[in-house]
Amino acid sequence: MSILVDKNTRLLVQGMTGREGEFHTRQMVAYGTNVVGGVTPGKGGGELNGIPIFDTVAEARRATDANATCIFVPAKFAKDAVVEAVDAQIPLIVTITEGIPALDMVYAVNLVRSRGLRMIGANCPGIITPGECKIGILPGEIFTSGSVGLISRSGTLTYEIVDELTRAGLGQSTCIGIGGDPTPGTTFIDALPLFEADPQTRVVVMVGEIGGADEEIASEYIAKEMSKPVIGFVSGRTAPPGKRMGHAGAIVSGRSGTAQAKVEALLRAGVKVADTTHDIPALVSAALKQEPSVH
Amino acid sequence: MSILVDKNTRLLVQGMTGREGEFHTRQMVAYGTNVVGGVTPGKGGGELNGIPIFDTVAEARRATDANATCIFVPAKFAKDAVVEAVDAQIPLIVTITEGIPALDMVYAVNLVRSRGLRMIGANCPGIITPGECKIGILPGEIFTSGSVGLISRSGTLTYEIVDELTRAGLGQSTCIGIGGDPTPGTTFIDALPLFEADPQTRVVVMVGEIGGADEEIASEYIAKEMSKPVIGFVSGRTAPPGKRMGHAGAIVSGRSGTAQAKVEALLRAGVKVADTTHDIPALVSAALKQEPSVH
Amino acid sequence: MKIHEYQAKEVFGRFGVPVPKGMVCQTPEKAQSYARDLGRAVVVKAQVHVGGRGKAGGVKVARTPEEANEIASAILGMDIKGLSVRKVLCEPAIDIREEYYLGVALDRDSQRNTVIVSAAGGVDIEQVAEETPEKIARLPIDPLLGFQSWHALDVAKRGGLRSDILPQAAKTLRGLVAAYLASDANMAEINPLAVTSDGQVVAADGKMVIDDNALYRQEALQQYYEESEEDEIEAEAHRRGIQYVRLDGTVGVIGNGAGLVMTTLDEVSRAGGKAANFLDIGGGAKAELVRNSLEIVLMNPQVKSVFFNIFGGITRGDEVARGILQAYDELQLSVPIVIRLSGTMAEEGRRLLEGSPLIPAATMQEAAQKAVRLAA
Amino acid sequence: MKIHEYQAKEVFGRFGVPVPKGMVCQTPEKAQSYARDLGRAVVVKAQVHVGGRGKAGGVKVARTPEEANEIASAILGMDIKGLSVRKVLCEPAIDIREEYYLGVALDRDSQRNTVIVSAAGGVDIEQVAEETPEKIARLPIDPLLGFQSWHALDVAKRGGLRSDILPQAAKTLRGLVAAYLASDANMAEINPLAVTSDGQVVAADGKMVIDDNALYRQEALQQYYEESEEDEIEAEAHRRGIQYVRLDGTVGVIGNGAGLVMTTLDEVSRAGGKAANFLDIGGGAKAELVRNSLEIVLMNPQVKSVFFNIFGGITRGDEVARGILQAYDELQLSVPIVIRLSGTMAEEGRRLLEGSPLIPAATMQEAAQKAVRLAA
Repeated sequence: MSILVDKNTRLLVQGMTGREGEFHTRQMVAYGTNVVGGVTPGKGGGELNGIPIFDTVAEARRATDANATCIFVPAKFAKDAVVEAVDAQIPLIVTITEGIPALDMVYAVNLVRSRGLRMIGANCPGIITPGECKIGILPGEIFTSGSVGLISRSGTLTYEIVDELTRAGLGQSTCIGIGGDPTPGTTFIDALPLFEADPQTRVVVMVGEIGGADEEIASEYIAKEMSKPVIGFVSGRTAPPGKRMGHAGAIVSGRSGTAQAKVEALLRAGVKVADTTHDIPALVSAALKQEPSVH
Repeated sequence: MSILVDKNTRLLVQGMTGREGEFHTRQMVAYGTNVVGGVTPGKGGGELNGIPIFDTVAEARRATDANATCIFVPAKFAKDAVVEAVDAQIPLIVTITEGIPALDMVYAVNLVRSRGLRMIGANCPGIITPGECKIGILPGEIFTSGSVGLISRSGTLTYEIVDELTRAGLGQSTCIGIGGDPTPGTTFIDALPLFEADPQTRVVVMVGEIGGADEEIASEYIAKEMSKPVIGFVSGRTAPPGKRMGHAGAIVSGRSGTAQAKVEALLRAGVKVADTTHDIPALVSAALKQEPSVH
Repeated sequence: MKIHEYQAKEVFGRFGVPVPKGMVCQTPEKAQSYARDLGRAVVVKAQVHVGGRGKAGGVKVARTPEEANEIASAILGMDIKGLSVRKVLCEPAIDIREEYYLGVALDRDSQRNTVIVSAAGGVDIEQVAEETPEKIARLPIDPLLGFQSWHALDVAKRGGLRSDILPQAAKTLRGLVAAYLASDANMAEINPLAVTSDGQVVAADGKMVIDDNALYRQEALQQYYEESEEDEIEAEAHRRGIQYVRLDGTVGVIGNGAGLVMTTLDEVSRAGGKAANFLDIGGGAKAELVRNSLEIVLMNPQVKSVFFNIFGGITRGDEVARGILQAYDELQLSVPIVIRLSGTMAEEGRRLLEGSPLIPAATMQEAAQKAVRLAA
Repeated sequence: MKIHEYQAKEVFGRFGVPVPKGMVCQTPEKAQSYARDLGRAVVVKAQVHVGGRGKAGGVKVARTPEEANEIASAILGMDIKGLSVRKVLCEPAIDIREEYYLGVALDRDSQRNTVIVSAAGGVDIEQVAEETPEKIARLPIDPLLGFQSWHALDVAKRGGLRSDILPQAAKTLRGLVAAYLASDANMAEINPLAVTSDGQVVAADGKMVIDDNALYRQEALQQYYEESEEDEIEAEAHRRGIQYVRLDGTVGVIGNGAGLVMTTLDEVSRAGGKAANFLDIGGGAKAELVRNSLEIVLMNPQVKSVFFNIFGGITRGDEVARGILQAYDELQLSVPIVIRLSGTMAEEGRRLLEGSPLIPAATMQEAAQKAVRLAA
């Protein structure tokens, strides 16, 4: 078991014929992801690396019965790409594109939620269930199957942590990069219940950063609802207020969104918070040992 | 029992301070409807005939916990009134206003449905559960409580039929005027399942007219799903094609929407169709006698 | 409100639909000079609010300016299904390689505006829908999302349009839908959308029906209104704000509520007669409106008797009675009037009418029989 | 992107928000002539991208044209929290009866643009939110419905605004939200919305922050860009398309991925040092970008050592190594560089760097310690 993606995932790639889209589609296929089609308006009927191209998501869905889509289209067209995927009722929409205007994503995220669908991202590395399915740009080779669920607001930091976990023999159930935008389609509290319900996942690693109150909201949820142990990490402890640290969402505004407040909230919720990424594997191992065998 | 409205209905009136709104609010109160508030922007804080006025539906709902609204605002503002009611999550929206642009109602009806709410109308006389609650402009005095459920696309024709039913000693559970617009918020097949499920209703009278295919669609539903007897009537048998007969929705276009096609569809579904309104009470009585005591 | 082909094309053109550069002509001379300026064959088309003008001889190609004059002469003033042709539209004759159908209309079943595309254009789309439904693609527009680029592409492709024409057709379709929405239309169609021998698409015909309820906010289209009226009595009723439809029988019908009036027409028919009109005085009518309504009905010389059918809900029987009596005072009434009054204040109404020449009836059915007998 | 008060008011005014008729002045003479033409008291306000200018003496009332000259002289060139004042906004001084707060901002928790209204205007709204949250009304805008008249009325009323001011305030609020949405803002506020002694509302101050990601479609606002830059190195980095934030330490930091770079700053701090900047080369960086990044970091004279932290996913270790070597060839490098390369092609990268003066480190933590020691 795992969450959201697995061997049964049938993926479309919107923007597959672009440079990024083509490169990462090849990587996904190489990883074993079942990419059933690409969508590029005006190029329908053709194919690329053996994958059929369709003019619209609706057409692609009718032809392939896809149940997920990965969006690589330029920021300018990303909102429309999401709306098109929603319109075709694709249950899982993974938006990799970064630099999308915030108002576009506010619209898209609210639309996705209103239709009972799910989006991961935008501005995210994607999602992977090691050995089964990878959607996005994550470097597949560092992941290995196991019992650690991971949710992270950061891409490279995720790779850093996963690399350490894998080296320590701690495989992963599913890893989700929720992305660095201010209004991500999937937030921590959207993902935590899925890990809680997933039999394969025995411990969850949650990688936060400055900005917003996602970690604080997640802390409340963890304290109330999570029986599985959660290990936390928050980056940006030394970031000054008012400065956007790369991610559109990584900014301390006034008194809110500091790393300190997040760490405190997590600690209050019983989360073990790592000081450096290097400490995470040990905390995970300890949590796995203490984990009660029966709930 | 009854459907949609009863003694627990707490009604708002949007446009209560207009001429029509004020007159019919008084009639509704006189009938026993629990009118808990009126909404007129800019007149909030005041009251009319002892009923408090609010500036917005949201404010009115917070203050009164209303669960239904009746819209009397002019056609120009009717779409906004419906959207405002949807936004305040009023579960039942009864739109009396006639002459609303079709595109406005297409938007409103789709919005209402997408939010899981219900609208009756527009361009309708309203809904009544005799002795409990009347919403709209129906003349309350001709209705009496009983076991006949009635759904009708026409107002005055409903009164005509109800008057005959009441005189024949055949009271009504709930009567719904779904209105004469091309895209009504509640169609026959929206209302039929409610009557089927309502213990008080033992027979349903369905009053159709030319235009559209609501009666044909309802016929399919009746044949498949209705265990209770249905009596039908269709007006406009002599209406020529291409002429709009008063109601925006009452028009035979090309080969579709004729009274004849509707009557045939109803007959095929096992509905007894009355030739004149005068025959309806006898058909209802007969159906009540033949009605199996156990399903 | 139906608008003419040339008017629909004016609107379509504003929304990016490719339309021929034509000219509306009210005289043969104008048609001739248009053809002369153009310097090539022209098509001359009758502008009437009715289908089948082609079969009736209302559409012809002229190879020379003189021929354009002759054809326009023949078509102007022609009677097509009872309507007199007052204008022709002259356009460059085009070399058509293929004909497609593009349309959008309010679909009552899906409760959405629905786009319809077919590669089988140039013929009656209802017939195509009936005989070869697989040749038609539909797409109901979600009003919360709008009609987007992918919708246009998807429905055009499903409609079987050639792939090299798809981008042009999809763009045209978006223009058509934009025109439809911005104009508060109930129906807009391009049939055919012609593909010329050099691979360009152009709207060879255009139709649009505007929602009467929305005319108040369609200032640009109101100018088309006058031309849309085909019946003088209907035009007059409209000016007075009365819902009136002229029919071809002899019993004038007046009632309150569309459904009741329609049923009244049916009752007249059951009694062996034929109604001369539909007239709904609506809810809560005052005496003045009743008087006006009677006047409108009697403008039709075919009317031999009048049948008033009132079931009072909001409408009060006494108010209706007063209106009829007022009409008696002011108008020269020579036709017999049968009246059936029920519901609110009906008794008071009946009392007011006592002693007048009005013929009372207890039920709709009885009244219908009396009115039909009197009209015979 | 932050824009100035006068710029925000220009935008607000276009959307129907009542704003004072002011003038931006870059010289005391211009301020004097504005005051002379106005013929009454004026307020002179420093235009800087920082809060608290009032307390810092950047806002003053002048009763005469001469006084306006003196005050403008004093404010122009003033240093407010490290920023130099280059423009003042002169406006008619107004007689304020009440001060309200109107604002709209992207609220991350509700994932919606959220309108905020309070009768407690004129002070820091965050402080009001903390100390007397009951004085603040919020309304998250459903993007599928938009911000409608009833929303404005409802939130203004809940915010405690006086009922006689409600219609004006609601209209102003709709204008503010329209300006916000049309400008792709993240935040827009009027604080205070002044109610004058004659009962009119006017935006006495205005703030707006524009979403950098949307600047490409905000042509009218791009002219404000130049003025929004406060740091030369940040401006240069932006021109080169590099994500760079200047900080006040001594260890230059370059990494790939925002989260990793932030963590790198934290590691520098844990090792007892302080980072001189944030610089994210993003995913899949080519050698050229690496070279440019190093150049940008070294523009800051405070930098005493550089810490490269690369975890290769899409970014390839060999490409990064080539970039650094290129920089070595082209730039005069005098500061020590510590590099930690992991992930994709890291070994190849490390091999390329062998023999160069770069200091390798096996982990982030080890690299941080080395870089901090070298910067000491």
